[in-house]
Amino acid sequence: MNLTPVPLLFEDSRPGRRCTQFAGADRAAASVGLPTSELRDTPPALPEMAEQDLLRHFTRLSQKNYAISTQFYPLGSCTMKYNPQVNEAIAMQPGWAHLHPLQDAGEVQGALKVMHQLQADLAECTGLSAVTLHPAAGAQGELTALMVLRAWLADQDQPDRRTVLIPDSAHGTNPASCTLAGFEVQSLKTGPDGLTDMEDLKSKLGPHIAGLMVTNPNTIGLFEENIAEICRLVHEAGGRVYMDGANFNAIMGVAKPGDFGIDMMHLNLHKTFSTPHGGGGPGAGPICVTEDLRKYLPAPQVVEQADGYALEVPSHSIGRVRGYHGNFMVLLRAYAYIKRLGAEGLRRVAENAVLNANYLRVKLRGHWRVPFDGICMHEFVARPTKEMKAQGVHTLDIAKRLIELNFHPPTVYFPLVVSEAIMAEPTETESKETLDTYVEAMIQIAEEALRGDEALHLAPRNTPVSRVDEARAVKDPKLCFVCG
Amino acid sequence: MNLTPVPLLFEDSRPGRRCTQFAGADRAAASVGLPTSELRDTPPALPEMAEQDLLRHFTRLSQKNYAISTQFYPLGSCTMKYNPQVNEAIAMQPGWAHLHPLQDAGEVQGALKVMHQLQADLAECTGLSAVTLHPAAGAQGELTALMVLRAWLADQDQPDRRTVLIPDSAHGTNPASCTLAGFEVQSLKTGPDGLTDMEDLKSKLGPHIAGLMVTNPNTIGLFEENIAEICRLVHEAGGRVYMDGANFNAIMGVAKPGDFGIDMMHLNLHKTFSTPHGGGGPGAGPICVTEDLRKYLPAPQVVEQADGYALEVPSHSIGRVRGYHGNFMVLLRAYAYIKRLGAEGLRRVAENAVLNANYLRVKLRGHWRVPFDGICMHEFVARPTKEMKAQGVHTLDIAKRLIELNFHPPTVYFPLVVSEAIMAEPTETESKETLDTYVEAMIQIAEEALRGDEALHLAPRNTPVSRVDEARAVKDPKLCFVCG
Amino acid sequence: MPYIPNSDADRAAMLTEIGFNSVDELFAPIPKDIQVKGPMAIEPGLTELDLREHMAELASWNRPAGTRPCFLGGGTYNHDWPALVDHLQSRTEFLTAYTPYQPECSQGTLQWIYEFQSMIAELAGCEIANASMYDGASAGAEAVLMASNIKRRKKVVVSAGLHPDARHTIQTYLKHVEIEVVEAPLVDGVTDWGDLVDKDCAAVLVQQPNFFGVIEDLDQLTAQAKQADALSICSLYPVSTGLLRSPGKAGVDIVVGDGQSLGVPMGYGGPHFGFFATSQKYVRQLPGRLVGESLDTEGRRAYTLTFATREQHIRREKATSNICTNNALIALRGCIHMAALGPQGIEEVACLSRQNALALSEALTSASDSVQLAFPERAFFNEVAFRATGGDAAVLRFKNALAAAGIAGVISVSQWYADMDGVFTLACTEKTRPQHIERLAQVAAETFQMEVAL
Amino acid sequence: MPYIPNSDADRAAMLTEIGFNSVDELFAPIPKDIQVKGPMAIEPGLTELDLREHMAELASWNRPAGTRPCFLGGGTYNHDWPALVDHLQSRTEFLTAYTPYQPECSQGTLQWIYEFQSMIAELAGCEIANASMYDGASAGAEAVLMASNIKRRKKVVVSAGLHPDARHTIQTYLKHVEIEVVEAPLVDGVTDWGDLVDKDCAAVLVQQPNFFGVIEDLDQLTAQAKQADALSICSLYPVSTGLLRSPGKAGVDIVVGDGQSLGVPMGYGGPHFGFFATSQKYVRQLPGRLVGESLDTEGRRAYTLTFATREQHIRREKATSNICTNNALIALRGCIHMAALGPQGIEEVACLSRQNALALSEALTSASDSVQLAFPERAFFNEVAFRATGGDAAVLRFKNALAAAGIAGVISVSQWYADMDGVFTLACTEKTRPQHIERLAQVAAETFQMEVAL
Ligand SMILES: Cc1ncc(COP(=O)(O)O)c(C=O)c1O
Ligand SMILES: Cc1ncc(COP(=O)(O)O)c(C=O)c1O
Repeated sequence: MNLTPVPLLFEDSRPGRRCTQFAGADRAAASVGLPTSELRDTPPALPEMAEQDLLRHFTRLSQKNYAISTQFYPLGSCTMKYNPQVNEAIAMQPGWAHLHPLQDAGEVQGALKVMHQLQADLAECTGLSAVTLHPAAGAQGELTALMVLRAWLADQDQPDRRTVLIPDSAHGTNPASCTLAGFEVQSLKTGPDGLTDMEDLKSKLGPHIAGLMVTNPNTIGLFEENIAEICRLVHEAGGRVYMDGANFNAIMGVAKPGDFGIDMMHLNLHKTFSTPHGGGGPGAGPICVTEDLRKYLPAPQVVEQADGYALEVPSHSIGRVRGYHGNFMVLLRAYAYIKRLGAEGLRRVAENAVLNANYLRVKLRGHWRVPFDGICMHEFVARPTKEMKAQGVHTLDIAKRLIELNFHPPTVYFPLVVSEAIMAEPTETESKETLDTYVEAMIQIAEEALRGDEALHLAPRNTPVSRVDEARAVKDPKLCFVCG
Repeated sequence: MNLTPVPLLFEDSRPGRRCTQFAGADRAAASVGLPTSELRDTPPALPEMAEQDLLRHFTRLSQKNYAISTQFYPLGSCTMKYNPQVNEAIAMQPGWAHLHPLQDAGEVQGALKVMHQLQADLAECTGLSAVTLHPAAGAQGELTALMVLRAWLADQDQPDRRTVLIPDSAHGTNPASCTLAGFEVQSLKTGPDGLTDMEDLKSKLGPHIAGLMVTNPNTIGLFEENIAEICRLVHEAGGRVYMDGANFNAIMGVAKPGDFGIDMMHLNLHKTFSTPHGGGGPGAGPICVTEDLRKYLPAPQVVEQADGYALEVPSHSIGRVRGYHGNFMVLLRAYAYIKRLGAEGLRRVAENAVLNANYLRVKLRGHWRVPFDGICMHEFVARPTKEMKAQGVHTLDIAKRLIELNFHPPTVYFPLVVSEAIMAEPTETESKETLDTYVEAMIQIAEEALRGDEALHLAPRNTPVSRVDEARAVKDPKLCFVCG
Repeated sequence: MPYIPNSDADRAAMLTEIGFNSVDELFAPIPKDIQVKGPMAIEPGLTELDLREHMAELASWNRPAGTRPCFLGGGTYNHDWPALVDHLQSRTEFLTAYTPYQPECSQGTLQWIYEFQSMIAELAGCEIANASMYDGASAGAEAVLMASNIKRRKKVVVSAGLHPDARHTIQTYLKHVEIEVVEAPLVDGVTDWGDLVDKDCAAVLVQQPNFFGVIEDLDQLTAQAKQADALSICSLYPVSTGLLRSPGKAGVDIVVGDGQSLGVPMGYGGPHFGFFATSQKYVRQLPGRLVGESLDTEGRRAYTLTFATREQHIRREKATSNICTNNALIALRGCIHMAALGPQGIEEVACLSRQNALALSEALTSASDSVQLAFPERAFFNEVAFRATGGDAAVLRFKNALAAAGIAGVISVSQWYADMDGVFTLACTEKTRPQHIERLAQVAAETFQMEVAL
Repeated sequence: MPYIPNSDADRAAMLTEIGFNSVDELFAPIPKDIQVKGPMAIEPGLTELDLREHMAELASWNRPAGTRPCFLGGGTYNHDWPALVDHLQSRTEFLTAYTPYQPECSQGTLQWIYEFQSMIAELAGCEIANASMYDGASAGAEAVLMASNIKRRKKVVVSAGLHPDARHTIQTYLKHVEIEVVEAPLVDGVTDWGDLVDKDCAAVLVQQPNFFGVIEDLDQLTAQAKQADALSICSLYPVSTGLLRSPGKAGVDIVVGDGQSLGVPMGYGGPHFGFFATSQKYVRQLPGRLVGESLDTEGRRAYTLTFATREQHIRREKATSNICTNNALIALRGCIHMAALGPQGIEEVACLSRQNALALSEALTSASDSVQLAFPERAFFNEVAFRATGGDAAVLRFKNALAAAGIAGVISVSQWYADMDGVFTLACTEKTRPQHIERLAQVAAETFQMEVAL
């Protein structure tokens, strides 16, 4: 880590410094005929930096990050796997990067082929035959699917079915998407086994039910063993079942949601399919639905026609949820990923993801409390023991100490159904040795926690900054330089 | 800096781990017809690593380096300037990177055009009309030129002129190249003004003299003011003058060596012309010579003919000193650099390099001993004061303390004519602010040195390793893993 | 197996250590009857070499617009960016870190987002900006939703000059939360608000410059908003701020847009990034991630995600938006690009784009009497709407002739605006060259010549 | 000004601070009469965009061999490398650091060089290897120089099967230090030492496989060296060690070669990297940089440049070589590439290259009676020498026909070997595809068919 503070661009800015220049600009000539009311006096006060100083600025900033390429990064629910370099090299090729979205289909057959095949491959992976690549991320996939559900309900003359059941362990995007789609959320309890409480589910089904959103494997890392039954019940009640596929890494090639009764689901290509999303995105959240729902999918779909591939708007499309045709450059990488792995490789992903997670779980269960301690899928949730809590040790302390020990921490305080949750997802791209070092660190931390070691409260001490005052950031908001 | 040790590849190797694979290999089929005596039993014991672990390995190693992109790097005599990113992007294009050296000229006209124009531009920069781009680096340029000199002497029927005069401030490659070219070296004294001692020179000229190698500006950072006279004297004595052009950054566009009597010189494209040479190379050391020496240049030259550009072997060529046509991909970047800067930009390089060096010199002269304290060119040499030495502080300590303060140190203990030399070359690509931070650090260190601060002897303490036992590396040599 | 480090031996050792005999046992929680039987119907994997060659083959089926004279616009422009952007984005510490939840080991990401927010706010002329949205279209939808939440009103008026995709996105988003979207028509190329904006209205939205390249009157927009106590929203082509005023400075309440023009490859339409800027006072209604400055325990400046209580992971169904993953890595490109441009650079890009568009309009209207400016009274920026007297059929012929000449261009607008037969747009950037324009005019002269002859 | 951060204002401020009025004053030490008067005759600078377009234009004048079926060899082969190599090399902490003089802030470079040395030593079958040389040719010259220094003898015997550039380089290097270079001829494609190797001889050098692709007998080489108490030197195509024994294991004293085949773009011939491996006992005679393992003051493992007393910056005219800048950044590619291949990968590359060469020789000799193996009795590796009965004229026609078919291939050897009219070589790698070979054979059939008809 680079411990030296890096001034803000604005602080390093000096009048007259230049990086990118273009020849031939002439403000007077450009202004001819423009309404003076809309013309500005001085250009925007962007920072003025020289090229090499910019390179240093951002290079130095990069040295203040943990990343998959530098650290074990078991951020649960996020599937932080290796992002293949070859896909980056492919995506840089002008044949992809320089396609304009409004070029005629005849000029972009390669791109359409990629999308068409990806639709087919995702359909095969999920057992759901109709796929749209349109949504920009998982959350938008959820929203899109819920809109499809609205459209379907309307066509069933059931517009008043407005309640969507969501387990309390679900990711926040599920209920948030419901609201945006005009649904009301009713929460389902997680049973003592970490699975959806079937009695609770049954009691909540009824004619007001539009459907159910289920995450499978769920956010505790457990496979919903009753999933077929759950789907049957919801269908019987006249609803449809949506599966949040953020955790698809665990079951790819092993079980197909379409086979166990799922009607709709999204995939996070930026998780399961390894596309980079540095700093928080971009993603792609294709949704896969049963054939009867295909006609509602958003515009556009890629279809194969006599004269090649083409874009087509489904007959009853819910419309668009974004510009153009989806995050194509993300789709491209996911396509390349699938091509590289093939059917066998994709199944191996799941196998190794699950093995790695169980390896961690079993190695750590004697040291940490693992509330639902059966076989897990791709991730598992642990938490500090009572004895540790008695020493005043919180999950936050664990996370910070892990940082100090050179690991990116797991997801913490999620799912909400486990207090002080520590949710670790190693992914299949980590070696046994890396897992072992993590196990060692977690055992060390467990011992420190039992001792109430001060180190846990002071950590991290070897990072560019120590713990950050988040309250202050709200009380005295500084959200950008000029206004700060 | 990444302080965490990174195991050797071999230590992280595990049987069966794979990164790059190719389909269809069949050892039995491949072995058919091969002499069994030459077949090996088991493949070479290269490390076995997975792709993502390799990425981490090298990424983490990279975090243990200072580089131009992360630090001020005033390594004197090395012209560590910004290496433009655009040149890297250009060089990656398949139209350059995938050219085979034995393709017909008709298939590589773009490459030959680049080389032809570069020959012309370097001739224009140096005032020496005949250029070869062949040599792989500065030292090889020297050697090549000295062989040209041998060939010329032979043609003059003066084969016995075997002595080359070299100032004692010269870079080690100069005498080493002389030996390789079959010359004997006679050393010239540096006068009290830091320049070649004219009397010493005159006294050493004679019929045994093949020539003189002069570095201008010299390694003390001073322009040899008597250079025209020096050249005249050597010519009069029947010798030729070679200029080591490693320091050409200082005078580019300001003075042309051909104009002041130089017969031959090399340019370090990896210094003056900004091509990256991470870890110690690659370079390119074109030599520029007077027209009468053109016929001796090594193979090949690029010439323009009626039907395009072609490679040609000069009539009296000394032969080859390497494979193919030179370090083309380095030449390409140098060409792009010249194109980007143009005549005016190239001169600005020199102006700013000299300004930056003098800025440092004047700012530091009150704190450090600057033995030759006139106007310097692109670099200057300082050293600890007597008072500092009395405190037991050596230049090595200064260097190590600079590392601790986040600077790459200047070149130290060179040139040999200044004991405890600290030779700083800021280059033109550093901003005033960067120079100011360096001045501040050097003043702080000067104060510490006067106090005999312990910090100077302990430094650096914030690096992956502290001072390294170099004697041990020789006494108990471990030069590679398997044999270690 | 590609991308999986552990060997069979490693797997066996791990299984033994944790007391299992096979990986299959680990899938026991998945009922056998819903486990797949055979392998999936997906082709076998390729080696890296074979993959690269396969992808090169597919890429060769494309005819990228950006590597030849390109006059395509419609919200995505063939702008240039320095090599620095590609290089820095490729640094895996940026590329492969996720949302900076843990500030101590994410200061790199957090600081650049803070810088990004600051520069976006500057271009928008607003006090604050967020860490990015998916794209311009969805940012527009989020903006009207936010306005509706603030104003607690169920109607918005949207200019017909807004990019069709963005309009359609707004319609889709608002339909299910029962907000009425009223479209203000274009009259002679600019938005005519008429008396559509009333007290039921939460927001008024215009695009600057609009889909036809025409510069809208932002004072009209803010006046309309003010009289109805609605919020004004501008969907901004950010490059235009090199020459035109920042909407926030004109009093616009929310400024959104697509950042593609700021250093992002056209990439067949995505991922680009959306941006979202507004006033400090609306911070709690803002969608998306936000980075703020604070202090660490030792009083050092430190950046952190902030105002998370707006977001889905805390607020769940009451969140201001459902967005989680955003488009950070693309926003990083925007961040580096804006800093590389600086004030003078962005002015140069804006001026050149406009200068070239002027030259284009001149050249094309001189090339043939059958092509005229669609809105001769209006000022355009870098994109120009023309009308071919021969109607859409003539436009199609022109487009095909351009394609044959290796030029990418011509967006026929009647696919979205049924009453605009024969209208098409062409766009310029700093990459447009005089010889591109000449060539285009020549093709126009030839095509429309033939037309007359037909 | 590109690449110069300081503005005019900065410069003015700096000048004032140090007491000068103008930059010109700083050039006072350069006598006025030797300062240039006007600007140089070099074209004005281009913006980055213009530069990129200019370079793309020039690149379009080239027809790169590596992006189409390529059978060109002759020391440079169209091998593949993983994307990882390009990416990691582009990290500026590697790209823009120089020679690791300061070990504390150069452990990254030092460790990879140590790893590089170790892997090269493994492929070479030697105890030690250095940090890189310029290329294979100059490494060969340095090897014979080193041998001559060790043996204090003034003659070396070099196989005529050594790459012509390497042979010429040796001749050039040795001429001036008055070492005699004797060439051992090829007989039927392999080196015939005859009785050339005697007690005056410092070194015996062979290339494995040789320039004609033929596998040489290393036992012969070492036997020749042994009987004369000379050093044996092998110039090695490193990829061949995936299948063939490492020369060091055969007792060869010095193993050098060109590393282009280990992840380096052909790049019109450079920069590649040279490698240099030998026995520990010769360490003090070794040319070039060397990294060794040591400890720091706290007993931690640390790497450092070592045995610097061999080098020019210390030993000056008595140095073992004049090399200073080497080819580190390219060697880094080799380092990453070797690690990416691992034992199995290098075996795969070797096998595929050989398998493809077998298929090629089969296909070409079947295509026409007018083409035969030049050395039918000899075993080749990945490169094959053929003889066209029609002589060089026929070879030229074949080459041109291949070029017309988009295939890069055919090195006509008579330019270096005057007595070899009609002999040409073709090479394969793991990138050679059956359809490339088919197509080549087809062209051969057509060309040589015509021949017969002529
Ligand atoms: C379980 C789960 N559901 C949904 C999402 C939302 O996906 P996205 O962030 O791609 O919008 C996430 C991602 O964080 C998730 O972990
Ligand atoms: C003054 C001087 N001369 C010659 C050289 C040798 O050049 P190269 O390292 O390119 O062989 C150098 C470089 O270090 C140098 O500084």
